[in-house]
Parts: sequence; structure tokens; C-alpha cells
Amino acid sequence: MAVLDRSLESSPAESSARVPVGSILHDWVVTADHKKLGLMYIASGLVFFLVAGVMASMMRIQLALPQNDFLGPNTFNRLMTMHGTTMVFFVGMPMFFGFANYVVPLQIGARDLAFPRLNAFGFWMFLFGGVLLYFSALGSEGLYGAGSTPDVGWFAYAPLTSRTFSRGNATDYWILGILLSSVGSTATAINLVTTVATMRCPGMTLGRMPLFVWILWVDAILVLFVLSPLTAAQVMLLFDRFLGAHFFDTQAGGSAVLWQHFFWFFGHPEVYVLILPAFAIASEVIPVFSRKPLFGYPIMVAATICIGMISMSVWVHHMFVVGLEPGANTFFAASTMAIAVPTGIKIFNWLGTMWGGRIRFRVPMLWCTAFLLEFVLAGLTGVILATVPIDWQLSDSYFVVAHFHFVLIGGLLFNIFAAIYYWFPKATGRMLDEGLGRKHFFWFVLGFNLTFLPMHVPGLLGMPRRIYTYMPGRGWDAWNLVVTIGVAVQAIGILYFLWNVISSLRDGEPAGDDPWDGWTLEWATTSPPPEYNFEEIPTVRSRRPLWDLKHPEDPDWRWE
Amino acid sequence: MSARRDDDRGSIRMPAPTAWPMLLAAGICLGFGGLVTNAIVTATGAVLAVIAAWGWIREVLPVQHLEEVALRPAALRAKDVRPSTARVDHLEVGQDGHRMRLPIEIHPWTAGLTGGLIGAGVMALVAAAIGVAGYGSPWYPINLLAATVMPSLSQAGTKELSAFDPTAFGIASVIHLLASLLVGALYGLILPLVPRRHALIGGLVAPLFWTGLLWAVLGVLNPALNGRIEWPAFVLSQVAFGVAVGWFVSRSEKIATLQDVSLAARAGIEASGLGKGRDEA
Amino acid sequence: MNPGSPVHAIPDMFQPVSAPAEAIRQLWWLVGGISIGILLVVGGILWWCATHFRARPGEDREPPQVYGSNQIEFAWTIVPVLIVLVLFLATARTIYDVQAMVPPKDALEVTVVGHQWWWEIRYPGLGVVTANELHVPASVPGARRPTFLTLESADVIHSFWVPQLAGKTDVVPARRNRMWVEPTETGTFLGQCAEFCGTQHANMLLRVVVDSPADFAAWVEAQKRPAVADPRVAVGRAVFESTACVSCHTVAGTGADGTFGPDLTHLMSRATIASGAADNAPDRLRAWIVDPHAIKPGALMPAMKLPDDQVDAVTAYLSTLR
Amino acid sequence: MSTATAAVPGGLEEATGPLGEDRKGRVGMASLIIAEISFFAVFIVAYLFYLGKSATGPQPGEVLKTPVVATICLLASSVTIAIALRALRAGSLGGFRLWWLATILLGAGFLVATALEWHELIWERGLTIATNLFGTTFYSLVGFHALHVTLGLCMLTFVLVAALRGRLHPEDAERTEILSWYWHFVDAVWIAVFCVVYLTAR
Ligand code: HEA
Ligand code: HEA
Ligand code: HEC
Ligand code: CUA
Ligand SMILES: [Cu+2]
Repeated sequence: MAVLDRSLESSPAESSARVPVGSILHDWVVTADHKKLGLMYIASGLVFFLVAGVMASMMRIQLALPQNDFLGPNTFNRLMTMHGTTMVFFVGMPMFFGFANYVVPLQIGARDLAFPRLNAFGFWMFLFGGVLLYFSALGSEGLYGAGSTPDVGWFAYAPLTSRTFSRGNATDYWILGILLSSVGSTATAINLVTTVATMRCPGMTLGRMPLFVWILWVDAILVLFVLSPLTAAQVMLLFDRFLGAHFFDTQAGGSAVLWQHFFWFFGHPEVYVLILPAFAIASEVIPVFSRKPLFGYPIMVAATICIGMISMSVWVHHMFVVGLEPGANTFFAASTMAIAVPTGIKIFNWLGTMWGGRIRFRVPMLWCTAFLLEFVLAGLTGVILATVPIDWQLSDSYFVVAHFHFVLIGGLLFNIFAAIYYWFPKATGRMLDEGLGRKHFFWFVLGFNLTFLPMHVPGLLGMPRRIYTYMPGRGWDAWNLVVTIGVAVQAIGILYFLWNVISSLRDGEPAGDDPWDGWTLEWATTSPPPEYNFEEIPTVRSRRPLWDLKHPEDPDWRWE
Repeated sequence: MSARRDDDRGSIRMPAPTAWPMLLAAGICLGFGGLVTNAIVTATGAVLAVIAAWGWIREVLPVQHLEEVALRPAALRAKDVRPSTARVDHLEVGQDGHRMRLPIEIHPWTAGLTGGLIGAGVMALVAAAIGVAGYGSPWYPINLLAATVMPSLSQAGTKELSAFDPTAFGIASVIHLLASLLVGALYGLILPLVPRRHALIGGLVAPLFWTGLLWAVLGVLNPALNGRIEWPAFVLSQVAFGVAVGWFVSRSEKIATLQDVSLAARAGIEASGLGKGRDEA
Repeated sequence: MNPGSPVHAIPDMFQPVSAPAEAIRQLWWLVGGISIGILLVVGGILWWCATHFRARPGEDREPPQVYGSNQIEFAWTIVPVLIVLVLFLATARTIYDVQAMVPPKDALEVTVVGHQWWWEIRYPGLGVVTANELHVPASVPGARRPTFLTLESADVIHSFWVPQLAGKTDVVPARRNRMWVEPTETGTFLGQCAEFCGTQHANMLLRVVVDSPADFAAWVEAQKRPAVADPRVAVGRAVFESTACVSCHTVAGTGADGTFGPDLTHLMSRATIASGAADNAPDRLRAWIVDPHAIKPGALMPAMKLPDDQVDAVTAYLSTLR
Repeated sequence: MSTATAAVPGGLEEATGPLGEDRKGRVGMASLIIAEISFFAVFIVAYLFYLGKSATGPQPGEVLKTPVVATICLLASSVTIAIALRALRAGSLGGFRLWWLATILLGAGFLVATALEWHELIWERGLTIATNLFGTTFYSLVGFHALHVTLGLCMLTFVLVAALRGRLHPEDAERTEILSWYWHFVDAVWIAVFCVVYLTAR
């Protein structure tokens, strides 16, 4: 292959700008290309994130002062439900599938996913599910005649969701929106499992798969196991509401606790479904910027599998206060705490990777470094909650809200940002601006800590979650005000980010094939990669094929 | 990485773009959307779904519809990955060995675990002796340990605590064994990292350290034990444990030969440059 | 009610006055301490890495390629296992300590029924029914008297939470949960419903008044009496009894025996109305009867649309129900 | 899909991994079956959880008859589909059509039996999905199974039509076998349903 300079003017990204918009749109809508679908997942995830973020900001304005009347109870409850539902199902999930779609085939040296059309189907199911959910704002006849979005909380405890207590169609929209998008997610998970199992390039044994691929593979398998129980539970609820069935009808002997079991059997693994991609990203970014291979690769794989398996046996920790037997509480306390061990292994192995490296603190690495600290704090509050008697105090309080925003933002979102900065050059051919990136990082991390660190305190002082207002004088006022101010600071960060994306798309610095001096296969093709990814399917001999080429005197395959 | 070279082709076949999956999704969503809007929506959705499903089937059967994607001109292809100019540092090691496990003679698991078992026995003996000496019953310390998880025992008086209780015995044994084995394993792993004075560190410093920790938290962990414990005797039993494990672990390996070896080697670091690599993959 | 008892405005779990809450605070120090320790260790290592292993600009060298170390990896597996073991043992014991408690013979039995969005409180042994304000006796040395609560729900899931007394327990329809408190200090302690239960979840507040044993006995006596019948407010009473009020509210000694809303027999003995949404002051009471939704939007009591004079009369009548 | 394109040079199938891209149909179907198993598991758990908890009648023991014929039909269809596949591999398209048709008929027989059972339960015993917890859990579980049988039958019929029109060749055995996995899975679910619903009712 000739080593020639490529002038940007003739790159495909540029030339497509001259094609009419309608035709571009058509290209994206009918595509079966994993890269385009991946980008669409990520883009729609970002849009949903902004929407849900704005909803969160409105809730925070309402809560800034005691007995504020910026929002009424119904509006607040709807925003709360839509914020949580959106963030979990329409931000976290598409980010997982987006990065999996985009990166996995490139990293395993494949041309596409195993079932490209099924992939498109999965994406559109996800998107239309979300659209249906949001259509409730117009289409659902609420109690007061106006349209109303669902207002039962993101885990929709029975019997609040029964026809008796939730009239109108709002709850039906919630069920259907999630049900349909889950079908899409299951399809995509099947696709990913199959792709990784069967389409790795020659030489890429399981032991040579990049850890990113490993973790997402485990994650997709986890989705197979836990998403259909949610689907089943939603179907039951649908039967209750439309056919008069009694699954969760407490008046006819049905059980409210059964719904909780079904929901959390999905719900807990779901949070690991969300966090595993974050782990995957960190496992990719930290080594590259520390200039060392990942410390303890085999044990990292083992820890991932352990997390996947244990996560299916801990769901009752969301139910410590429903009054189960002490034996059950004890067992699930043990299994929940056990998960700290494989997670700890991961943390320490990332630290081990950084130790002795030559760390380049570019923006992706900044996010991952911040993630390490924030996530440990978040995990530790998780362990505090797993201590059952303490959970009796703190369950359903703002301490829990602080815990899960710490994991979801400090853990998941930070890494999503890292991934966006890391792979943006690959996907667009242009770098994101480093200076703006640092501003984004600084403001967002500051705002995040200003918001969610103080949020632990009202929880410890007895403030329950999901309240639209509270009485003055309970010791919560000042804390809530600080929390709300923090959101404004976060918003500044987000605005820098948006500006960065928009301006860099138009005139960012050209990236070249391999801007980070990376080691996995995606950096061996162009940025953006051609539709077929590689002219020739590569062959690999180690976990870091590009290292082998860059350091023929000291290749990895001599050691692995 | 090396590329598999086929004859240079002008194009690669990729699945053709198709709208059917999107339309099927739209159909299904409309179909269900009718539940909350209008039956007409359901009907439209169902029709759309059937048509789209058929369209999709025609797309892949009998042969899937592929599209020729022209290869990019050579100038626009990825550049070859070239050797880097950066030199790679290597860890300094005092002696040669195999990368996978350094030093070769260590059997950390077995040594640590056996040590833990021995320590468990020694500690149990010491504790039982103290129990007999102080309260005339070997079961006394055992019951106290079991009180960690058995609230009934934590309220019990000295008389109940001196009696044999099979449940308490079972629970205490499990806790005792588990903790001993884990700490033993830890000894097996960590002591070799320390260049010298294994007996002192393992036998005295470490037990004193965790006794101090225990002292701080025992009130919460096991109030019953906390109320009745005699610290000197407790420290004695811990030190007995530490000495036993430390002695066994340090005896079972030839630690002395490692004193001039770098920490990296003692820690069993796996790195390029340490030991010999494979020549051909 | 005992006016002298202090109101503890901050429902702070770190100022427990009852056995289960006390046990939890102790556990907190253990778990919190360990957590802070771990955080410091990880933070320290991270700090060290960030300061000592930064790439210096312009340096064209790669660091030693270290792949891992069995010893070190095992070590940082076992240490967390040990820590988890300790945490687990402490957790297990406290769970049994609290959950396996058997009511002593002279324990006070109370049934708390959660409604959308208020609390019904019954003392089955004493024949007392009240709402939103739970009175319990203080447990004094020598005559310990814990209170055992049976939790039931009339509609959806609620959760009973008064942090200074005990952890929360959910109130689940078609299920009877139990919990207990044993306060050792008198005073009023605040809490609120902690499980999302619909529109007015936020205003489903709870007050627990811990009385000295003597005060408690006096309170019980007062609550057992039927409602006072003050002839001066006979008009208001007549209005009350001839409107739909009676189909939802009970006033012992009158024809009013509805159970959909709170028992009003001794309304004036309570410090707040509508489950803490408003103070129990005459103007608030009047406002409530005129339009409950102005105070508690979405509350399940309809605005009765009574003419002004009738509202005044009813308010006057209710104000006599001490 | 894969066999059909095997002849196309330079297509997707080139990226052969250790498990082989020609296995992707199998892996995909196995994944789908995993997801389906956990779907049914939830309905089974719900059925068992509510067994005997119905506040009002009818109880399973009073109305359920052991569906012997239906069960035999479905179990037999698993055998016939295997024979059909063997015939296809051996290149005997005639045999394939015959046994495949038998499979479809047996499956349809099962559906008819279920329909009759439901007819009796609904119209004579007055048990609907809204009657009590038993009705709720029974119709959902058995109904979802029947739905899967129906879907399976549709796909089987599709293949039969292709075979009758001469579009099916021995090279398609792989794809057809993957379809048969689905059918076996449906059969296995029935065994579970049979044990959980009908055996406990006796
Ligand atoms: C990405 C999502 C995510 C992640 C990763 C986690 C991780 C954990 N979570 Fe969290 N959790 C949520 C998302 C998440 N959680 C959400 C969304 C909710 C609320 C749902 C709702 O009610 O709406 C919730 C709620 C929740 C509860 C229920 C609270 C309640 O409602 O009563 C509990 C209780 O046990 C819990 C525990 C844990 C634990 C033990 C972990 C562990 O996995 C953490 C492990 C990590 C560490 C411990 C740190 C690193 C480890 C070391 C440095 C090693 C040394 C440490 C020790 C030995 C302790 N979580
Ligand atoms: C990935 C998950 C995720 C993320 C990222 C967030 C992000 C945020 N969340 Fe949320 N949250 C949840 C998941 C998440 N949340 C869940 C699962 C629940 C539980 C719901 C339930 O109880 O059912 C919850 C509940 C929840 C509550 C509790 C509600 C209650 O119990 O009453 C609160 C309150 O403060 C809150 C706040 C916030 C804030 C301030 C942010 C901030 O970080 C948001 C930052 C974003 C912005 C500030 C937006 C920036 C936008 C702009 C700058 C404008 C651009 C505008 C356009 C171009 C349109 N969240
Ligand atoms: C449809 C039933 C219904 C009717 C009719 C009704 N109420 Fe109520 N009432 C309730 C409910 C429910 C509550 C509790 C509301 C809450 O706290 O959310 C309540 C609360 C109250 C309270 C506060 C009680 C407390 O202890 O906090 C008062 C006072 C009251 N009602 C008076 C009246 C009067 C006077 C009338 C008639 C003019 C009336 N109610 C008619 C249902 C009703
Ligand atoms: Cu009742 Cu919340
Ligand atoms: Cu969880």
C-alpha cells in the first residue's frame, strides 16, 4: 500500500456536503451499515440526554427552595418519571449499543455486524419506542384533559400502575414505549453476541480480543438474560390494564411484591448493563494514554464475567425495606457486597495500568481519571446501601439518588464523554478541540460534584426522594440550594461540549488514521473508515496488533 | 498484524441499504400504538408490518441483496502502520527467569493456605486454653465469636456462653476458618514481597496492626465480644496466629535467595524484557 | 397533647432516640470508616500516578510494558474479600438484632394504615383511632415498653419512616409488615412517607409524639372519649352531618362513620391537618374545607362548595373537637 | 443467509473467525432462545407463585384435563422435523416434503387441541383471563406458548411452500436446521408448561 498524503478536500465526509440534504437523510434512514447505525444510536442518545437533562434542571429549580411553586405535583412527577426512564432506557442503552455498533466490528476486524438488517431494525425499534413514549405528552388523555406523560416513577411500582390508581393512558405509554424499545435492544444484543462469537478476524482468539470487546460481549449476553424478564413483566402489566388480568392486582390476591421482584431482576442487572460499557471504554482509553498494556488482562476478563453473573443474584437489595425475611435480607446483602470484589479488581487493575506509565493527560484520559475517583466513591456509597440496616434508613432517600447519579454520571457519563473524545476523530476524521474539551471537563466535573456530593446530605437528614416540595426548617434548605446551583455549572460544561462538537465537525483539526498512537485495529483504517472497514481483513497475533507493527523489535506476541 | 492479501479487487460486496427493517419497526410500533390511540392506527401498523416483513424476506431470500462498494482509490486508503521511533524501556531485573511466574519456587497459594490452617489451629488452641483458664470452658471463646452473627448469644450470660452450642460451634468454625485461610493466603502473597524480617512483620507487626483495627471497630462488629474481651489474651492469640503463619510461609520458600532481586521480580510482575519471550507465534 | 415536648425539626438519623435507629448509627460508623479508608487509599494511588507518571513533553520513549502480576492481583482480591467479610458479619448481626425481635408481653400494639395521602392510626388494644400523629410511650429503664407497629395499606405502597426512631418499612397492600420502636426520650419526631405513592407523596408527612408513660395514659383516656357536643356549634354540626362529610369521615358519637378520610373525633388534638400539609390553625382549617386542593393539590377530598356561612359554621364545629 | 452467499466472493462471509462465520445463524438462534427462555421463565414463576392463591374458583384441579393428544402431537412433531432434516441432507426432497408436512400437521393438531380446550374453559367453565389469578396466569403462559407455536407454524409453512415450489435445496439444510432448533425449543417449553400447569393440577 502506498504511503501517500491524503488531502482533506477529497475525503468522503467533505464531498458528501455537496449532496442534497434529502438524499443524505435517505442514506441514513435506509442504511444497514454498523457505523452509521452506531452514530445514529449515539446521536439520539445525546438528544435524549439533553431533553432529560433539561427536565432534571426544571426539577432542580422546583426543589431549590422549600415550598416552591415553580412546578405543581403532577408536572413534577411526570418530569421525574420521564427523566429517569429516558436516562436509563434512552440514554444509557443507546450509548451502549452505539459504541458497540461502531467500535466492535472495527476492533475485531469485521466488515459489519452478523445481521446488518436486524441491526437497523433494532435501532428503529429503539427510536420509535422512545418517540411513542414522548408522544404521550400529546396523545395521552390525562386526568385533567391535557396530555400527560407517565408519572409513576421509572420502576412503576404496582399497584400504583393499576387502572384504579392510574387512570388515562399515561402508564400505557410508559409500558409500550419501553416494551417496544426493549424488543429492539434484544435484537441488537443477539446481533452483538453473534458477531463477536463468529466474525473475529483470523488470529483473534478469545484471549486476544481487546478487553473492550470482551466486556461488551458479556454485556450483550447479560442483556439477553435480563431484558426479556422485563418484557414479560411489562406484558403482564399490559394484560392487567387492558384485559382485566390480576397479576399485580392486590385486591384479587395479586402481589405488589412480585412486580418488584420481576422489575429488579431486570433492574439491577440493567445498571450493570449500563456501567459495563463504561468499564469497557476505560479499559481502552487508560492503557493507550498510559502507554502500557492493560494490567492483568485475564483477571479483568474473569472479573467481568463474575460481575455479569453475580449481578443477576443481587436484585433484592432494592427491596430491603419491603419487609422480607431476615434470611433473604442477609443473603442478598452478602451477594451485593460480593460484587465489590470484582469491581475492586477492575479499579486496581486500571490503577496498575497507570502505575509506571507515561501518562498523557489528553481529554479522554482526563475523563477516565476523574471516573476512577468518582466511581470508587459511588461504589462505596453502594456498599453502604448494601448494609441492610443502613439501607432501612437510606432507601428511597436522596442518599440513594446521590449514589446512583454518582455511578451513572461519574461512572457512565464520564466514560461516554471519554469515548466521544476518543473515537470522534475516527468517526469524523476531525479532532475535537482540546481547549474546549478541557473547559467542558472542568465545568462539568465541578458542577457534577457541586450537585451530587452535597446531595448525599439531605438524604442522611431524612429527605425522601420523589417529593415535589418539602417543608422549611428540616435542615435541607441550604443543601438543596447548593445542589441546584451545581446544575447550572454542569450546564455550562454541556454547552462547551455542544459547541465543541458543532465547531469541530465543521473545522476541527484533521485527525489522520491514528491520532492517539493506538493499538487496536480500528486505528489501522482510515478516519472515517470506508463502508467496508478494511480493504483486506487483517490477521492478528496478539491483543495489540498495532503495537506489534509499531515495535517489531519488541512485539507483544512474544510475551502472550 | 499482517494483512491477508487476496488479489486486488475493485470492489467489495456489502449488504444493500434497505428501508424494510425500518418500516417493519414502524409498523410494529404503530400496531401497538393503536392500543393507546385508535384502532385505525393499529390497522395501519399491522398492514405496514406485514408488507415490510414480506419486503424484508424478499431482501434476503433466496439470496441476500448485496451491493458492490467500490474500493477507495489507493491514495485514500489507510496508511501502512510504520515502526515507531519511540524506544521501549525495560524493567531492570537482577536475574533471569520465566516471565509468567517469578520467582519460580514460590507456591503462594498452598503455602499461604496451609499456613493459614496451621495458624487457625494454633490460635484455636490458645483461645481454648485461655477459655479454660479464665472460665473453665473451651466453648466460651467459640460462643463469643459466634455472637458476631447470633444476636441471641450477644445477650447471653457467662453460663450460656460456657455451654456447648452446636449452631454456635458451626458458625464460629466457619468464620474462624474462612478468616484464617484468607489471611493465610494473603501472607503467602505479601510476605515474599518484603525483603527481610518475615517473622517479625508477619508474627508481630501484622497481628498488632489488625488487633488495633479490631479494637476500634469491635463495638459495632460484636458488642458481646467487645464487652467481655480481655485484650492481652486476645493479642496473645492473634500473635500466635501470626507467628505460626509467618513461620510456615517463610519456611516453605527460599526467600533468602530473593533478597537481591528487584521488587518487580518478587512481585511476579509480567512484563516484556523479563525472562524470555516466544520466538515465533 | 403535651405542649412541653420539644419538636425535633431535623429528622436526622445520627441523633437516634430508639433502639433500632441506634444500632444503625453504630453500623454506620464502621461502614463509613472503612469506606473513607478505601477512598483515601485509591485517591492516594491515583494522585501518585497523576503526579509521578505524567509524560514529560517531547519525550520519545515508551514505559516498560508490564502485563500484570499474579501475586499483586491475588493480593488485591483477597483484601477486599476480607473487608467484605467483616462488613457482612456486622450487617448480618444487626439484621437479626432488629428483625428477629419478639414483642415482649407488655408491648404496645399499633396498626398503621397508609392511605393516599394520609396515615390512619389504630390502637386495637385501646380502642383508639387517630390520624397522622402517632403517640407512643417512652420506654423507661425498669419498665421497658417498646411499640410494635403493624403496617397495612388501603391502596398503594407507602413507607413508614421516622429516622430518629427506626429505619423505614414499606406499607404494602395485601401484606402486613411489622416494625418496632423503643424511644427513650420524649418529644415530637418527624418523618414522612418514603415510597412514591402518587400525586401527593410529598405531603404525606408523619409526626410521632413520644410521651412520658403518664402523659401517654392521659392521652389515651382523652382519645377514648366520644366527640364533645358543644351546643354553641350545633349549626355547624348540623351542616356537617347533612353534607357528604359523613360519608368519608368519622366523628365518634355522631352519625358520621365514613372511613375514607381521617377520623375527626379529636381533630383539635393534632398539630397539623391533612397529614402535615398545613398547621391546624382555624384559618387553615377553613381554607381546607373551602378547597383542599389549594393546600394539597390532588388530595382525595373534594372541594365541597359550601356557602360561606356554612363553611364558617363547620369550621367552628370542627374547632371544638378536642 | 450464509449458505446463500457462500459463493459470492469478497462478501461479508470473508471475515471468518475461529467459530466460523458460517455458524452465525446457529449462534443467533441460540441467543434468541436464551432470551425466550428467560421470557417464559418469568411466566412460569408467576404461575407457580400464584398457584393455589386464587381468591375465587375455578381452581386448576377442577377444570384442567391432561392434554394427552396435544402433547403427543407436539412431541411427535419434534421427531418428524428431525427426520425431515435428515431426508433433506440425504438429498431426498420428496421425503423432506412429506415429513415436513407431517410436522406442520402435528403442530396444527396441537393448536386445534388447545383451541378446543380454551373453548371449553371459556364457554363452559367460565374461566377467562379476568376470572381469577389462575385464569390470569394460565392463559398468559399457555397463550404465549401457543403464540410461539403459531409463529413456528408460519415459518414452517413458508419453508414448505418454498420446497413445493422447488426453491429448497440440500444446501439449505443448515438454515432449515436452525429453524428446527426453534421448533425444538417450542417443544421443550411445552414440556415445562405441561409439568408446571397440568401435572400440578392433578
Ligand atoms: C451504573 C449503575 C450502578 C452501579 C454500577 C451500581 C453499583 C452498586 N450499587 Fe447501586 N444503584 C443504581 C445504579 C448503580 N449501582 C441505581 C440506578 C439505583 C437506584 C434505583 C432506583 O431506586 O431508582 C441503585 C440503588 C442501589 C441500592 C438500593 C438502594 C435503595 O433503593 O434502597 C443498593 C443497595 O444495596 C445499591 C448498591 C450498589 C452496590 C453495592 C454497587 C457495587 O457494584 C459497587 C461496587 C464498587 C465499589 C465498592 C468501589 C470499588 C471497589 C473497591 C475500591 C474495592 C474495595 C471495596 C470494598 C472492599 C468495599 N445500589
Ligand atoms: C444516566 C442517568 C442519569 C443522568 C445522566 C442524570 C442526570 C441528572 N439528574 Fe437524574 N435521575 C436518573 C438518572 C440520571 N440522571 C434516574 C434513573 C432517576 C430516578 C427517577 C425516578 O425516581 O423514577 C433520576 C432522578 C433524579 C432526581 C430525583 C428526582 C426525585 O426523586 O424527585 C434528581 C433531582 O435532583 C435528578 C437530577 C439530575 C440532574 C441535575 C442531572 C444532571 O446531571 C443533568 C445535566 C444535564 C443538563 C444540565 C442539561 C444540559 C442542557 C443544556 C445545557 C441545554 C441544551 C438545550 C438544548 C439544546 C435543548 N435526577
Ligand atoms: C370524598 C371523601 C371526603 C369528603 C366528602 C370529605 N372529606 Fe375531608 N378528607 C378526606 C380525605 C381523603 C382527607 C385526607 C386528605 C389528605 O390528607 O390527603 C380528608 C381530610 C380532612 C380534614 C383534615 C383531617 C386531618 O386530620 O388532617 C378535615 C378537617 C376534613 N377532611 C374535613 C371535611 C369536611 C368538613 C367535609 C365536608 C364538608 C369533608 N372533609 C368531606 C375525604 C373527604
Ligand atoms: Cu405514601 Cu408516599
Ligand atoms: Cu442494584
